[in-house]
Parts: sequence; C-alpha cells; structure tokens
Amino acid sequence: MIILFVLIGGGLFLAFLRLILGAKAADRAVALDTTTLITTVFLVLVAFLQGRSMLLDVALVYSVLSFLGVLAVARYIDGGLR
Amino acid sequence: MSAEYLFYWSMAATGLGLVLIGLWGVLTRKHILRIALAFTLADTGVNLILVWSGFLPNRAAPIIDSSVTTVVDPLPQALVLTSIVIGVAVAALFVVVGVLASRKSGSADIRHMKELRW
Amino acid sequence: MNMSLFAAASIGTGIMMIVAAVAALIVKKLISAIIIVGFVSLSASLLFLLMDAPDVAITEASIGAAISTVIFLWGRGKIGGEQ
Amino acid sequence: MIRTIVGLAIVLVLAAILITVVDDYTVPSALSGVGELYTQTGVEDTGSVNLVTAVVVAYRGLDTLGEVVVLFSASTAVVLILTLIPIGANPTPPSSIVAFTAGILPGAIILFGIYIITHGHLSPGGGFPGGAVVASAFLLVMLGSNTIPDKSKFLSSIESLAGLTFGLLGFWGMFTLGQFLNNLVIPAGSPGRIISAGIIPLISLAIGAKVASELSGIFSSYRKAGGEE
Repeated sequence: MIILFVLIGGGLFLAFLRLILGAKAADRAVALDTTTLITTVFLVLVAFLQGRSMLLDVALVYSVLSFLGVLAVARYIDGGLR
Repeated sequence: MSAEYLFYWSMAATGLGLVLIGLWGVLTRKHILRIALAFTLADTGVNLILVWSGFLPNRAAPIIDSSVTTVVDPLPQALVLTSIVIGVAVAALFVVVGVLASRKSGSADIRHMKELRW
Repeated sequence: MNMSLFAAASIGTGIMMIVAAVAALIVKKLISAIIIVGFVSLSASLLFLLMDAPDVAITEASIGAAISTVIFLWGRGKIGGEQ
Repeated sequence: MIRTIVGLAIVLVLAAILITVVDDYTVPSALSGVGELYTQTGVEDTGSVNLVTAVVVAYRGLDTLGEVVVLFSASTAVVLILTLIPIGANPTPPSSIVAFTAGILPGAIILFGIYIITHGHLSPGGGFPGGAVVASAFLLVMLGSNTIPDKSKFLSSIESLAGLTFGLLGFWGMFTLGQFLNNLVIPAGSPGRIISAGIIPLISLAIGAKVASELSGIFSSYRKAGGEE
C-alpha cells in the first residue's frame, strides 16, 4: 500500500513540476491532463481503501469531464474561443 | 502529533492559505481577469473551510447503509453544494463586467479604468 | 495505517495547492494562470473526497474542471490584446 | 511596489488574527447540535439514504429555493448584459477530430447527468452536480461547433417551468400536510430503493433542470455575443 502511495505521489509531483515550470501553455495543458489522470487513479484507490463502492461515482465524473478543460485550452490556442 | 491531528489540521491550513492568497491577489494584482482568478481561489478556500467545519476523522461519508453507523455532519456539505454553483455564476458575471470595462477603457489594466475610480 | 497514509496525501495535496495558487498569481501569461487555477480546483475536489464529502467532490470536479476554466478562457479571448 | 507591501501587511495581520483564534482547538470527537439530530433521525424522517440530499431538499428546502433565486438573478444579469451590449469576434472553426467527438459524446454525458440527478437520494449526487454535468454536455456541443445557438426561448421556458415545479411541489406539501416542502406527501417507501423518499427525486429533477438551463443560458449568450459583427 505504501508503494502504491509513493508511486502515485511521485507521478503527481513530476506532473505538477511541469505544470508550474512549463515553458509554454501547451506544456501546462498536457501536465493538467496527466495530473487529472493520476488523480482519478488515486480516487479509485481511496474508494477501495474505504470499502464503499459509491465513491467510484466521483472518479467517474473526473474521467468523463476532465478532458473538457484540456479541450477548451486547445480550442483557445487554436483561436476558437473568441 | 498523531496522524489524525495532522490529517485534521492540514485541511484547515490549506483552506486558510487559499483564502489569504486570494485576498492578497485581489489587493495587489493589476489585470482585471487576474483579480477574478484570485477571487475564485478565495472562494475555493472558503468552501474548504466550511466543509472542514463539519468533518470528523475516522467517520464515514453521510450516506447511510448497513455497514455504516457514524457519519460526518451533512449540513455544511449541503450549504457548500449550493455555494459552488452560485460561485461559478458570480464568476461569470465578474468576467463579463471585466470584459466590458476593459473594452470601454481600451486596456485590461485596472489603473487605466478611470470610470472605476472613487 | 490508513490514517497516516491519508494524512500524508492531504498534506502533499495541500502544499501543492498553496504553491500552485501563488504561482497562478505571479506567472506571466494569463492563460497559464487559468490552467493552474483549474489544477487547484481539481485538487480541492480531491480534498473534499478525503473529507468524506463525495457530493461536494462531484460538484467541484464538474464545475472546476470544465465550466470555470471555459468561462475564464472565453473572457480572455474576448479581451484580446496584451497579457 | 507600495501596494504590494501594504497588501502583504494586511494579509499577514489577518493571518495572525486567524491563527490565534483557532490555536487552542483540538480534534473533536462528537457532532454537536442540529447535525447530530440529522444524522440520527434523517433516514426515518425523510426516507432518503443520502443525508446531504435530505438536508438540501427536505430539511433546508426553503434555503435551496432562495439559493436558486440567487443563481437565477446572476445568470439573468449575464444574459441581459450580453444581449444589450454584444461583444464581437469571429471564432475559427474546430478541427474535424473535435467536431466528430463533440457530436458523439454529449449524449452519453447527458445520460450520466440524468443518472446523477435521479439517484441523488441513493448515491452521491443530486440536483446541483447533475445539472452541472448536463450543462457541461451543452458546453461540449458549443466547443465543437462554430454556429450560433438559436434555442434561447426554449431554454428560458425550461428554466421557468422548473422553477414553477419547485414552488408548486412545495405548496403541495403545505396544503396537504401543513408544511412547506414536506417531502412525504407521497409515501416514503423503503429507503434504498429508487422509488422512495417521497418527492425528493421530483424536486431533484426540478433543481437539476433549473441549474442546467441557467448555466447553458450563460454559455449560449457568451457564444451568441461572439458570433455577431
């Protein structure tokens, strides 16, 4: 269990570094996508540890809607949000 | 310094820090949309503190089934649920007014918005 | 055991949120600030789940991930110009 | 520069005050006041398994009505401002990948949002999060197209119908049981089933429709202002 937490935390931290330091807006958008993916995994792990399957709904909402923000950033860079 | 103590107080410290950072941003930033972003940050911090005020460690989420006996306080969660949705509508209003003000004065910098001086 | 792991997770998430909030206010370009505020909102949803509030976590995830980011990006696109 | 220093000083003083206020608290071990009452008797009183939905819709239903009015006035202000003063620009059309995805996914997202709304008394969810999810489906439609939406009257009629339904359901409880927004005007049923908890699912549907139509109205007015000129 500790190994899982360390792996998830390390991945989240690396993506977070790219989010803060990222040279361009596109780098930050990709880093945001990565962090939401890793966070979804962590939410599933929390639902497993607490033993309540209804907490999986939160992970479902995350995975359904997290790409919308990245899509909006892409459309903005493209010039579609004016 | 038990783990429970750290778990409980780290939530409050995060919310408090977000409120203070948002307040600092509102006071010192120049760009009108940056001020709106700082406002949103403070909003998130206030919501965190409100939910934290009904939270007890070692209890379950307030959805009763056969395996759960003690749950956390549902009342602050119900208030925050509506507060988040209202917060995004107010942020939309803020953005619209900011865009109109920057159109009128020709710049998004609040130092150039002469009409807003008092 | 679980409690200490959750404490480590909440402390790490809190530190990342604070650093990201400061970075959102001092970073140069506004679009980067909007992306970073989206990350702060998503991390807040993770903290809401750790505080046993799944309803609030769902609301914050859907609002913060999609709607709030798009509203700010739209406003940024309508202002145009510098910064 | 002087503004930065003054702002930092104000924030530091406020932080010191707040830290001295919360300094001597310890981790509590029991709930207090009305929260304890809700957790003890919530399921028998309302028939809803999810206590948050019970508080939002049944115990504090009048507060929720007021908050829906606040949301209504905020979104009406946005729509009114953008109708009176259009802000012109021409967005570029989306690429074919985005257009194709935005044609397929919104149906599934709307279905998921309806699931969240109607299961609000059984699992995490309810009117507010489900309405936000449905509104993000409409947002995806607008991100993936370049046309101007033309159904605003339809949206506002849905909005007024949902608000009217909320009020009328409240008055139903007032005339039969003598209490505004009492949810037991139809029997509670057995907690944990989808048809239970009185009229909580109906009020959740009304709240969800209202939130979704108001947020969609905000997006549609943003896009409409973008299309002119």
